[in-house]
Amino acid sequence: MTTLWILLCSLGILALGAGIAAITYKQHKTCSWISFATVFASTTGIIYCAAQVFINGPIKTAQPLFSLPGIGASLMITVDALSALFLVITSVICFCSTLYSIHYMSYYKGESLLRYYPFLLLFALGMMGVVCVSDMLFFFVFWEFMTLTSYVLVIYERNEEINLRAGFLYFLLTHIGLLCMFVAAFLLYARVGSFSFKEMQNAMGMLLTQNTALLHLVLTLFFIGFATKAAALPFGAWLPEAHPVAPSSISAILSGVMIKMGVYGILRVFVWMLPSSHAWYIWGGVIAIFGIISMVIGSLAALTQDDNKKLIAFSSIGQIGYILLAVGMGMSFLRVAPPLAAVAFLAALYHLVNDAALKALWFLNAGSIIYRIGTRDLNRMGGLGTLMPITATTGLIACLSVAGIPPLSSFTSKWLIFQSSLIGGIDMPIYLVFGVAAFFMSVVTLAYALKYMNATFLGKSHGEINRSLITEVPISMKIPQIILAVICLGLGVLPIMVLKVLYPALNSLLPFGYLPRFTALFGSGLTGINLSFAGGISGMWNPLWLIIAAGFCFGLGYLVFRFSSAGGSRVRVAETWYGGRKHAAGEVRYTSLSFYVPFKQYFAFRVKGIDFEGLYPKTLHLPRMTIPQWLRAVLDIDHWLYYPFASGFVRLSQWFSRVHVGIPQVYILWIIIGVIAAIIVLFTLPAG
Amino acid sequence: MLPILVFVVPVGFAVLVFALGRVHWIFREGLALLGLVVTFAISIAICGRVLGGELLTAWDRNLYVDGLSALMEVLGSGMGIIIVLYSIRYVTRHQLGMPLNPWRHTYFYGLQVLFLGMFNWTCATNSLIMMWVSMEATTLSVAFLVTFYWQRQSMEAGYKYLLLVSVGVTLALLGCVLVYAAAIPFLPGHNILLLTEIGKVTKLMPESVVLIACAMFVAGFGTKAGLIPFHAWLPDAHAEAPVPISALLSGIVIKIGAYALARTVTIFAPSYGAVVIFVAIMASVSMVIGIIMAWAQDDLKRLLAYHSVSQMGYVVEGLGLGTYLGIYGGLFHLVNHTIFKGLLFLCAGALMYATGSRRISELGAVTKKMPVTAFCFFVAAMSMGGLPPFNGFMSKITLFFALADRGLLWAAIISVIVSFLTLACLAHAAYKIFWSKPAITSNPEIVTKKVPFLMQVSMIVLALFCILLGVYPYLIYPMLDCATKCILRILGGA
Amino acid sequence: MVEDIGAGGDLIITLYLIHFAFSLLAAELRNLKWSIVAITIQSLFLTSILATFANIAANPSLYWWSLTSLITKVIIIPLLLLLYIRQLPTAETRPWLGTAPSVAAMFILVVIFYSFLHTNVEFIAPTLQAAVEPARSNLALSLTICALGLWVLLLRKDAAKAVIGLVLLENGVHLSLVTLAPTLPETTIIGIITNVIITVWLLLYLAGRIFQTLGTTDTATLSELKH
Amino acid sequence: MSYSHCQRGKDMTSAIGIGILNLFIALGLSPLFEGVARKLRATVHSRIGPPVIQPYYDLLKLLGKEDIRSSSNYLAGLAPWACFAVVATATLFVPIGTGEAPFGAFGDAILFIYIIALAAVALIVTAAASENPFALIGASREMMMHLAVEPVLAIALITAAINARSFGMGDMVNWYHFHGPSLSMITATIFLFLALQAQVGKLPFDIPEAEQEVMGGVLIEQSGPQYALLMWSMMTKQIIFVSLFCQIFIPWPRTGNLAWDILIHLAKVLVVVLIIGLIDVVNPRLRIDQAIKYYLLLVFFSLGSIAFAVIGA
Repeated sequence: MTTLWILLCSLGILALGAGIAAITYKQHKTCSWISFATVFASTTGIIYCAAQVFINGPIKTAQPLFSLPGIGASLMITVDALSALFLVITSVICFCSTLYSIHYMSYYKGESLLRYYPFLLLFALGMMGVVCVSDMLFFFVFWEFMTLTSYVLVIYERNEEINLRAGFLYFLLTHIGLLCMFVAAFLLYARVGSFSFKEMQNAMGMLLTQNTALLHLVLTLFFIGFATKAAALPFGAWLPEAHPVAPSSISAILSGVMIKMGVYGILRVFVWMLPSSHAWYIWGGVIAIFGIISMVIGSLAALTQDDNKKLIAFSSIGQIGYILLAVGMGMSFLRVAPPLAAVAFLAALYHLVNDAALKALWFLNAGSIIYRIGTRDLNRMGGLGTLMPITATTGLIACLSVAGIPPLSSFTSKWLIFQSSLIGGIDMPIYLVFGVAAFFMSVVTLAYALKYMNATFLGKSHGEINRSLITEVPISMKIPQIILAVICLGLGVLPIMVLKVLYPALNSLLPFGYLPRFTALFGSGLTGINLSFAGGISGMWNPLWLIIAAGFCFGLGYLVFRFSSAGGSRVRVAETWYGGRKHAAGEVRYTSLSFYVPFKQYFAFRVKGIDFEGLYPKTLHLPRMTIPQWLRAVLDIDHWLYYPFASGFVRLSQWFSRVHVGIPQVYILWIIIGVIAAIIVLFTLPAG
Repeated sequence: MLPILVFVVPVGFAVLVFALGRVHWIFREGLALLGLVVTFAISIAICGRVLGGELLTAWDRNLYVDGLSALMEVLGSGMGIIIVLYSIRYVTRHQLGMPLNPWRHTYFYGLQVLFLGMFNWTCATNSLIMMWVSMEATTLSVAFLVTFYWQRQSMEAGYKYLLLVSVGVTLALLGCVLVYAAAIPFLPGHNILLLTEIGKVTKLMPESVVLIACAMFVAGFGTKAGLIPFHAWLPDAHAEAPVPISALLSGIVIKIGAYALARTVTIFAPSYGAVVIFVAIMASVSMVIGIIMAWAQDDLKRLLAYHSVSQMGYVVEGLGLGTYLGIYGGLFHLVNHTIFKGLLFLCAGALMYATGSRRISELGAVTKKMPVTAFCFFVAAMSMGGLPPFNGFMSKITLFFALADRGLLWAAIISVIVSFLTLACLAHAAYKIFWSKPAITSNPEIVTKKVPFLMQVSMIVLALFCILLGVYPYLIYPMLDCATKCILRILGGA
Repeated sequence: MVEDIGAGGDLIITLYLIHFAFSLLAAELRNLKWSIVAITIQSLFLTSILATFANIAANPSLYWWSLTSLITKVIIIPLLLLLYIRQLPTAETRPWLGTAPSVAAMFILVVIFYSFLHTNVEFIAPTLQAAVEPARSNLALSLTICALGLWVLLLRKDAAKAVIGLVLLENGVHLSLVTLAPTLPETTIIGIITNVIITVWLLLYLAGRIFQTLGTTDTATLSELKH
Repeated sequence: MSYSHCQRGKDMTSAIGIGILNLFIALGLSPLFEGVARKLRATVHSRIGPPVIQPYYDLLKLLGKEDIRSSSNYLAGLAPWACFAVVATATLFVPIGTGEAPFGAFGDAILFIYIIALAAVALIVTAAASENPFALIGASREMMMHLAVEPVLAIALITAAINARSFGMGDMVNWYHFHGPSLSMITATIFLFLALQAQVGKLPFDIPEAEQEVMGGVLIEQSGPQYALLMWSMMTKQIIFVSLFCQIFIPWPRTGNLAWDILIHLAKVLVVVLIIGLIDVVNPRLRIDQAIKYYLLLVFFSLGSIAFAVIGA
């Protein structure tokens, strides 16, 4: 019970902090630090609760905190290991983002913090609420809460019209998705008359036996909703527009946590809620297909971007593709080969965690660049590595992590995905193709990661950049990046530990009896994985020994260096050599535009006047939030009601007051007339 | 004894002031204030005893103090104290470019005290004719206060005030005579004049006479109360009199009319339904036309004056209903109007003191310089607009209910609409004065003087009362209840 | 007013007629001094009417009434008027209506008003006694004189003339008291009359000040405060 | 498969020993093979050519030379070193002569591919960190070659893995060794051989370094010990790929004896290197887009090998 209270407190303090922040938004520092303190407190609380959950099993509210008996909805808090996992991700990343914001927000001069910190905290609260509740209606409530607050944060820079448009696209699509989910929920609700997850589960069971078509309709609607939020293409068209325009600290949360909520929803509904049936198989295939689409298009589109945040945004789509692929595989394999399924699910969760960490890191990194350079255009950067070494290092770590370079994070997850897809693909060849595609895309991932790296930190600086002015970002912006970088490294170096944490989450997700023993899957090693599906070990991966070996080889290299310096070799920094010519710095540059041109052209084509680059439309036509003329006319009450009325009234009153001619005799006349009138009225009025 | 003291004491003090006023300011301001404080103390004592449930009578029941009288007396003398407090700095130091004239200030304070005396007499007396006499006396005693500045406009205003009110009130005298004459056959000689007695025999009187008398009363006392169309003197007098006197006029003087109506017309209400409707009509007309005219005003004081016309409509409407709820609401609104309208006028005075202008178009964006005034103004404005949690809301809501209860839905609706219009008008004015840049920027720096402490104190006291009565109406409930019961008792006697 | 009334009736009727005539004169005379004289005489006859009623109705208190009115209305008010008239121009400022039309209109109006009242006096007569002669005609007359006063107040621009109109009005009311409320205590009468005196005095003082400031007694010019 | 199991993780000492042996062979003998290739080129050009151990001399000379860098970026100093270290690490995950890679118990084919990728990353970072536009052009090309070629290697290994039902190098080797030639493996072998040329960066696919166009591309700013390390790692890479090819896709003949196996292996490697050198000599350089097109086609066809593997052929 106490744990529950700690949880509730750490959620409540966010709301409180939002209130205080809203009051003190005028004082930049106070507001920022209060918000940070709030998030810090809640983060500690959440982590404690999560630990409790992982050790002592799920937290449940005995009786609903608040209930609408009329419609059978009640606010039940249930935090199982899966929720706990998401809670931890959310709180940690929000913590980093808030800490980052303290200095970062000074970049937005003209804007009011009132539209930032309160909404940031409420946004975090909303996301935590989404994973905590076990009632569909309140799930939607928090979901909408999350969406609206994030919408406000996305359009933080209200003055640029493009931002508003992107925000509107986000608003529109997510709400269409929400609508679909609402319809689906009501279809289920119609069966059981309650919104609680358990009842929904029963409703699905009923549909499974009675009306399969309806069940698939429901699942389709749910999938559309969650896929929209998870930004799985083609539903995720909002993401590449919304992420770049939001402040980087927000982009970090959006792509680090919020889109993962879609995955959470899919896991909840399609795995946890949907009873064991052939529907798993079918929908696993569907989800995997959408995953592969997002992966391919997202990665290839990221390759073509010259806006650093847009590049990262597309990369999130690609990584979401990996996660969905894994989830889909898991669902497909679940009934035929539980070990494969378990590995796939664990891979999905693992990749989710990795991607959360590294995307947050990457966006913060991009934010630091924007903070210093003031532009998002990769063509206008370059050569910052020498000026901002720490940022460059964190950037490098982010890039290598997303590319899945061992021993950094997301190698293990990708490795697991390949293993399960390729080995599982022997029986379901479609996944073999998917696995190869995933493999290919991971190379593409490496390509765009390096493009970011080269265009930002390496190469020659753009002519506009005044290198003498640019220094390392403030410490409060460095620390979150370092924290996240360390997390990325740790997630990669200790796969067994991470898997041991993810295992209970998966256990809480799957029906009983579907999850093999941990050691049966990953062997009994503490440092390395010996992956084995039922028959024989099919893969080994031991970061510790890799590091030892690499260290040894570095030692060899060091010896060579010693040898060379013993041989009288000295280091000297000289001018860049342009084949004998002299060029001013920044005059001769290899811009990000030129990277991989021949390769990109294979994925660029033109359909009906729309340019596709990397299989994705180059310029998405953003809708404008427009009100039809007649509606505007109707809504403009001032125009047709107030102004005429007021002016008419004033004219009337002026006309009336002209009666006061000022001559005493006239006033006496009034009195006399008044008396006569009074008498007449009195005698004409009905008595009694 | 108290009923006599309550008006004899101020008269005595007035005489003292007149006698010694020129010697030293102590004998003007000091004596006046002292006199009012004493009077206030007496009225409080009276009030206490009346609430105790006894009726104070003297001079063979020619003086008869019941809850209503007590209420009016407390209200009058209390308001008087605040106004004198305000005047001390406003009138004495704020010369409007005139040489300091001890005689003038002497009679300024002397007449105020005298007026209070007459007012208390009006409230204390029980004789129909004497009530008329004392009322005329109050009219006269205020006349030279209106013309205080002796400039063209002030004299004009004073002339109109004197002439119109005298004529109107003379009509009321006719009404009194008629009622008196009609009461002769049914009452023993020495009782004929007593309102309390007349109230008992209204049924027996010939209807035509009663109706004509009622018309006369409404015309006469309505002139005093500033009901449309007898209000012509009111805006001029309010606008041109010195600010404390404006507050006095719309705070107390016009309330005498309402009081007289409550005493005279109300006693016919139960037996003659036509009277009720007639009064409701008159009141509605007043509130509607008053608010309409207020919208056109650029002169702040004139605007407030028209608002007084409109607000008196509420008071009279409530009193005319003759039901408990109606009379209660009317009296409550009477008290509230005294407070918030007085406060508004004092705020206008502070503005004039600080900026030397009372034209809304010349004022603007003075909130920074005079926050207290702004605060008070808004409190009063919202109170008059009938916004919770201010006192105006309490009384207005009561009135609406009373009207609806009595079946006069149209009147209720009109009252609600007018209440909204009032709020809108005041919000408009307040916005122009306190926030927007002045429409006519004569000089960049509008605020030239600082509002003195005494003036601020008196304003703040009233503002506090606005809020206090709003959030804790029970503070005044017993007095109102007692007063209402008294009126109803007279009616019940009928 | 031709039908027969009881003892002393004719005397009263004559007094009424003279009183009424002088009221008309007071209203119509253009020279203020003369109209003051007229109003004085009118008040004198009011006093005499009071005395006569005291005699007829054998109501001694009415003697006191006549005495007070003699002192106040015949002596004090005219004195006040004359006192302040001295600072003012003796010639009255042009009224709204010229002399001839004014006289004609007033005469017609008065006659109609009087006859109307006299025929259905019951309508306003609160008691039966008030509906019989001479009270009947007295009531009609007094109200007519009130109307006359109002007429003067309405149509005369001159400040002093307005005062005279007010006095006429008060006299009318006073006259009505004789029959309506003969039992009215002396104190109230004194109170009423004191009020009248003070009103008159204040008005005259104001008129004087206004004349000093504006150089005219034309109250129609007092129309700066409008709208 | 069972064979490899009983051997895997048997004893750490043998693993480390073989590992050191691998390192010695790969690092120590790679210049020799390079020298042989040069000799071959010379003979084809009908020149005498440098002595076979000329590459050793080159390395020594470079190590003694001054290290001129064009950027103060610390990555510029770190990356070549990292490149060398990574390539050296990679040698521990390929079987050279043995039935099992020395560190086969700690990483499988996928890891190996990623490590090779990391080597490419190191090279690209080296190029980009030397803020030279030519170097960046080279880096871009290097990445593109990687994009195009890596899948072929991957697909070949995946084919083997599918056949062996395991990604362990040893498992693949042993499976093919015992199972004997199979259609899928042969197709994979052919495609991998076609990819080998680009993997080791020889004509017609030495596009990233193309001296005539971009003056050494990625290596333009490199000099002294850094250049030496890069050269050395490239030669080593060549040996690694060739021995991977020989060991997994041509695992015969094999005696149980370690020394013999290594000798046989080296012989096979020599042959393959000579073939590569021959192709290198007689071919002109392709344009990058031609190369990409060529390899993307290769990728699509090589999917066939997987298909064969799935149907068990």
